[in-house]
Amino acid sequence: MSTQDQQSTTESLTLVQAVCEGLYGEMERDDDVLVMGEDVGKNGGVFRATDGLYEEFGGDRVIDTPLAESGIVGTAIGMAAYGLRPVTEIQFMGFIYPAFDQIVSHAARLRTRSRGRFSCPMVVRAPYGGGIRAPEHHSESKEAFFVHEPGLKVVVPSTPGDAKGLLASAIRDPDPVIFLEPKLIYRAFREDVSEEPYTTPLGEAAIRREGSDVSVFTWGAMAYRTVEAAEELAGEIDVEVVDLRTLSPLDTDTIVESFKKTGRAAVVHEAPKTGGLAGEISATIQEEALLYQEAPIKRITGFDTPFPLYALEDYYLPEAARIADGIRDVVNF
Amino acid sequence: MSTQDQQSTTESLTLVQAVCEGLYGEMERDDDVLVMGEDVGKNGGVFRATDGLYEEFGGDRVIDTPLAESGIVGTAIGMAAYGLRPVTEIQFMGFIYPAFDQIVSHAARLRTRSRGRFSCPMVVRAPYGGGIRAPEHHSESKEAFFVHEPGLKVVVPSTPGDAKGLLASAIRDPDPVIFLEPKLIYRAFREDVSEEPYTTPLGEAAIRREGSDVSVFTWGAMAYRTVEAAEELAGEIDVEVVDLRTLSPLDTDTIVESFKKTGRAAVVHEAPKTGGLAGEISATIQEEALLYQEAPIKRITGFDTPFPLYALEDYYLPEAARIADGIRDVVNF
Amino acid sequence: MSTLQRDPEKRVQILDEDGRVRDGATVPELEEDELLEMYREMKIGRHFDQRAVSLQRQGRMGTFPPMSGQEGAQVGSIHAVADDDWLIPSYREHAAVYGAGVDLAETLRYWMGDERGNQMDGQPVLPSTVPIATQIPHATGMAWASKLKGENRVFMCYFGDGATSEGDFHEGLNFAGVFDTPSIFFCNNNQWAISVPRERQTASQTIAQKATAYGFDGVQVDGMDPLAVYRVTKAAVEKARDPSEGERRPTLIEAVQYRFGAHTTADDPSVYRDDDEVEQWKRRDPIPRFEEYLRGKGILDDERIDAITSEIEAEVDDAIDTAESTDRPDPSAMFEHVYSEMPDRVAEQREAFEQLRDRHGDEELLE
Amino acid sequence: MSTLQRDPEKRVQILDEDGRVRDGATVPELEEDELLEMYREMKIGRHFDQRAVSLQRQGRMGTFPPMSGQEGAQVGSIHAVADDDWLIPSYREHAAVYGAGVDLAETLRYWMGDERGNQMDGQPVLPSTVPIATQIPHATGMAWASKLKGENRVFMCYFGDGATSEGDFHEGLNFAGVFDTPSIFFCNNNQWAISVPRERQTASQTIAQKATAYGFDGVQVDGMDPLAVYRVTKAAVEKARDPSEGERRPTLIEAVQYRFGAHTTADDPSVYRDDDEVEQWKRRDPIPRFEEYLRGKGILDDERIDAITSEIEAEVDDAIDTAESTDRPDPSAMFEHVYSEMPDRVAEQREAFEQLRDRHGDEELLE
Ligand SMILES: Cc1ncc(C[n+]2csc(CCOP(=O)(O)OP(=O)(O)O)c2C)c(N)n1
Ligand SMILES: Cc1ncc(C[n+]2csc(CCOP(=O)(O)OP(=O)(O)O)c2C)c(N)n1
Ligand SMILES: [Mg+2]
Ligand SMILES: [Mg+2]
Repeated sequence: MSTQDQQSTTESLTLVQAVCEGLYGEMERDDDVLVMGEDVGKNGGVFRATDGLYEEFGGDRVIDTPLAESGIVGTAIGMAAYGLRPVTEIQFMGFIYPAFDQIVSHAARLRTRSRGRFSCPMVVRAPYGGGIRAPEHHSESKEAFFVHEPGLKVVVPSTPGDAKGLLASAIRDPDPVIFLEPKLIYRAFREDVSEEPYTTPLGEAAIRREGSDVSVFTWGAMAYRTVEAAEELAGEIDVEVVDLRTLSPLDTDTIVESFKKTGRAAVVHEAPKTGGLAGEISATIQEEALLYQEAPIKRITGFDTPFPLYALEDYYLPEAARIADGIRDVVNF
Repeated sequence: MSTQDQQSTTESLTLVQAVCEGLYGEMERDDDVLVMGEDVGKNGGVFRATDGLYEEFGGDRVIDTPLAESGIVGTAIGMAAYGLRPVTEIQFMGFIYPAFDQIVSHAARLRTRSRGRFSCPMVVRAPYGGGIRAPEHHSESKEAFFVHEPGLKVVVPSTPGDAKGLLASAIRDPDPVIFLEPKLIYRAFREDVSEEPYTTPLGEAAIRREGSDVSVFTWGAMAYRTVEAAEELAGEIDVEVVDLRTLSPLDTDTIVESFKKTGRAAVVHEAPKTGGLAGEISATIQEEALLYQEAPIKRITGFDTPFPLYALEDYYLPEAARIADGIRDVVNF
Repeated sequence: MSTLQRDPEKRVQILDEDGRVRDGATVPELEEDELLEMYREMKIGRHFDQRAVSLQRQGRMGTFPPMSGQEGAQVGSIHAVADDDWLIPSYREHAAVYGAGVDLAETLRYWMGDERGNQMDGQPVLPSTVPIATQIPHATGMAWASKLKGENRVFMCYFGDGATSEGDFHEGLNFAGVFDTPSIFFCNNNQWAISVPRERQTASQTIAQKATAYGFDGVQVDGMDPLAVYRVTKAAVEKARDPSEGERRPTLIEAVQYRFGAHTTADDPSVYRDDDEVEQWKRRDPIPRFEEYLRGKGILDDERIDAITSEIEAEVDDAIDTAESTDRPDPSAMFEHVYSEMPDRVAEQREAFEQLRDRHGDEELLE
Repeated sequence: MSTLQRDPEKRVQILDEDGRVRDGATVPELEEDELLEMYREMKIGRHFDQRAVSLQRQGRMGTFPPMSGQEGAQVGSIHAVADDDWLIPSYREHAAVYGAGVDLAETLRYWMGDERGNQMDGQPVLPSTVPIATQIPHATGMAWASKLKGENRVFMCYFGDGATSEGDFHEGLNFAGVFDTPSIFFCNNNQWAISVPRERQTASQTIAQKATAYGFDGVQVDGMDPLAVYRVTKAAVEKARDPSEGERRPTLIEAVQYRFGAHTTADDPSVYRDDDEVEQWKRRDPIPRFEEYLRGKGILDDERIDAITSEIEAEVDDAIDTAESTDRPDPSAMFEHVYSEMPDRVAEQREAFEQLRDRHGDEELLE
């Protein structure tokens, strides 16, 4: 599942702690890595994802910036072009839009524009997704925006071990990576994680549960829920759960292989259905494996409405019951 | 195809002239309509889409703004909330990103957020798509970004008659509309257009060519190319060409009905394949009509690369040959 | 208009830390009733704040941004505008929004996660804006629209010190300068943007001086002195309504103040700032200062204070009861108000959602 | 550092309209060779511009943004920086980029639609940026990175008057102020942003005064006087490298100038501005002014001018030949440099594209 060394000592970490450990490890390894964003320094991040880094590496490498997302990403692009490896934090994914222009018009294109002379080895980290009773704009999951922009990579970890390993890969990657952290499961569970730095390769999905009746493709907090739903269905339906982990580039091979085995599929994500990645995955499957297809591919997603204030958010997010019913629909087609 | 009155006098207009006529008609009809953006006033727009409006309606209703897209859209949102009907122009779609936050975080959500008390009857017009030998960032077609945001409508006309009628509908619509104008065909041909104001309803696709072998869904400049390809294939393959015109909300009924008739489909768009709307349409079709499906739905699209500088742009855009070959693939599957 | 044309670096102050009028200060003329109402609103702001924080602690409300310490700026400014002038708040102006006529129960409902609390029907108040600084262009656009309609209203936009770093601050104020809109840009400089202190937000000495970039006046005022805030805002309001020759309508006001509490209930300020600093600013607490001033004027005494205290406690109690006894929003409300008319796909999703709820019941569904 | 600390509203000028040194002006000390090189670069800039416009007219090049009238600002400023200082241009700084060492043939290739012209390998120049003002934060970030690396380089960022309205201008300059980066923000105020005149871009009296908002110096200079530009830029460079106590590294320079021609070859300025205005500004044409100055100093005469003229004409001819004789980019180059390694899906698309070309041949394909 990840390349962490099974021999080395481990510690039991939550996902957000693993992010912090990942940052720590990479900053120790490489002096060019620095962390910047709103409240990442003295405060250690509003989710404590950068806790202790300021004390360890000082204000030149753990930088509290002014409140300006385009400024954060735009200056980080300049730093990356000049040879540093900035890891920017956008405090919530809903606040990434002021930086959208810098991300799609520059980070994604600097390499192409300069025919490879300049690159943009930058990571944009953002807590993402709903479920924590936060105010408006604090619960978005619009990964599809970034997947549609060539030149970007998009990563969503769903376990502490992956969070650390994928983040290390993202930081070492020569290209810009949008790294979305499902905050609903920031502290939902712990996992033993190697203390040493290690990388988990980008672009490879992980099969979280093998199954033969239906393939469910998902990522982030929904991976966790989907496994729950699959366990509940066990006995009735044998569900394969594939956690995509990297959304751009997609691991089409694993998706298609799993689908060829089961002939049925669902995709689970929090984002609105229309224009969401479930469409992309569904389209890819029917392109590559139509002859294996035994039922429509079900999109089990957030609704085509703005994410509601928190009184209703639990209804917005795909619940275990909605996921299970959706899987049943696919199998009973 | 459109609700323009066949009795009234017509004039022969290009698409960009029809846009201008549409603006003129709506401004005459309704004093609350105003036009704002960079160079829309005295200069009449860099494509002359607002030609003559400044002279006719004056500087209070045809407003040259400072160079600031977030400012343009953000102030227009305030105006719309206060009862006006601003039509903003973003000079090229590649420059819409500084306004992305205002569009997705506010225009799209003002109604929801205020439980219907406020609305945002605003249009954001932008010339869009490639093919005119323009510099970097002048050729984007990222309609998918806006389709994925609930609360927005997205419209792309492909004929002069539609341009005028759809724009009138967009302006009269109580919700924010992203109105993307395919600049490759701004002046490619003329059509007789009613001189009187009229509306062409949003949300309804137009069948540009009936056919029985395969349905091709497309919009904008590609609608034109697809009809060309279809004509070339006539005799060999009987192609139905459906111009979606409104991309959000999608006219799923027409899409599915056409598909049920032909059992085969392709989608043609300029935007990169991954995360583009072809995926959404393909996924929708297999959800609604899998049992009719006889071949994989082909996505004939731009590549998953940044739009190249103009020396290569003609290779980037789906050519008639690429479209025809793609259609053949679907039929010969 | 001397209040506004003074050097932006010279802070306007009227009351000293003990509530005494400073030498040479011009006290605005305000009726007793209005002074008492201002006092009452500041008190209710403070009390509401404390109750709201404890509701959050008890799990009866989500994240909440308290505003203790900032009552003087909010109440002083809102009293300077007319009833039909507009307010474009951020998310921390509970007292100003209350002053504009919005029920506390509405504010509570909003922070309890119910959009209906954000509607404020009939009040000249735009819903709270969470993405920092993004309401500033809206405020400019509304003011501009009003001017185009030939009205004579003023549009007051609130935001924090951190907000001044965002591009939307720049674009919103620049448009206001160019189109000369009846705007007041009221910066609640509470010294902190979460953990980032004012000095790290910008190298500019004051926020007021940023107005220089937009060709209109900027003024710095003691934001913990409601009289000074009132005077400065009043001057800005008058100018917005009716500028004299060569003068520009918009004004940037920097109200220097302090947030006594946490950024929100999710924040622990002890990580990034010293108690000492907090204590120093507490000496300028607007409430006791204003109280002393009113006592000195003989329009407030212990008895009156007690009466006001009981009155506001009852009012806040009521608001909490009202908010908590309102039905939770209907889950299907999610699907409404996305568009003026519900598109087919949204209607289908609502339908499927209703079936899901029927099938499982809400309890099982959300377990 | 008096050059920079002067009132931003007082424009720095050295030469008058006839190329004579103004009373009391301090002329920067420059070697004869450097003065002549500056002259040559201004001349080549003007000539290149004219040739490029006619290439476009002849269909040999796409849209092109000419810069006639702006040579003084570009050449004066680029001479004030060291060879390893960096340039972060917009899209109109052909002369400055040339001055930094980039071949004119590269600039032509870029405007002929070939990304390779944008690479400028080995030169301390970032590729041109088309989205207005977006290069400003990059410039701040590069300067900041350089400072963090302990270097002592200066980063010169060019942009227009229109660019100052964008949020990225604000954020980029604000970061520079806070992190005190070795930055020069050089505004080529050519009076127009396409059809929008400077007065409608902002209500601020000068662009230089916008520096007030960021806590560092702003200065206005006659941008059609290469000596004045040189002097002001040199002072800014020295300060960026080594500020004195309490002084800040970044500077905003507003170089007041005029674009004689169209915004781009796609633009018709007669729609929005009067010939009169153009004629008035042409009296300040930097080239004859500088020429007169050099003649007056005795380092330029007709003979020398003729020699320079033939030399630059030949150089531009050569550049055009080189650009036009370079192979057009390989169509498959589109798929390269999207990522450091080509993802499978992109490789598949390239493969399918190659097959399509094989099947149809390029001519049929593009017909
Ligand atoms: C665009 C955006 N970025 C980040 C945030 C997260 N955030 C919420 S409040 C805040 C600090 C705001 O500081 P300031 O403007 O001074 O207002 P204050 O909260 O102090 O009243 C931040 C960073 C946000 N809401 N919006
Ligand atoms: C973000 C963005 N918006 C709009 C444009 C279209 N555009 C190109 S140049 C220009 C005017 C720029 O004016 P200014 O900054 O003064 O520079 P100048 O062209 O005069 O050198 C505009 C609006 C753009 N390139 N980028
Ligand atoms: Mg603050
Ligand atoms: Mg200009």
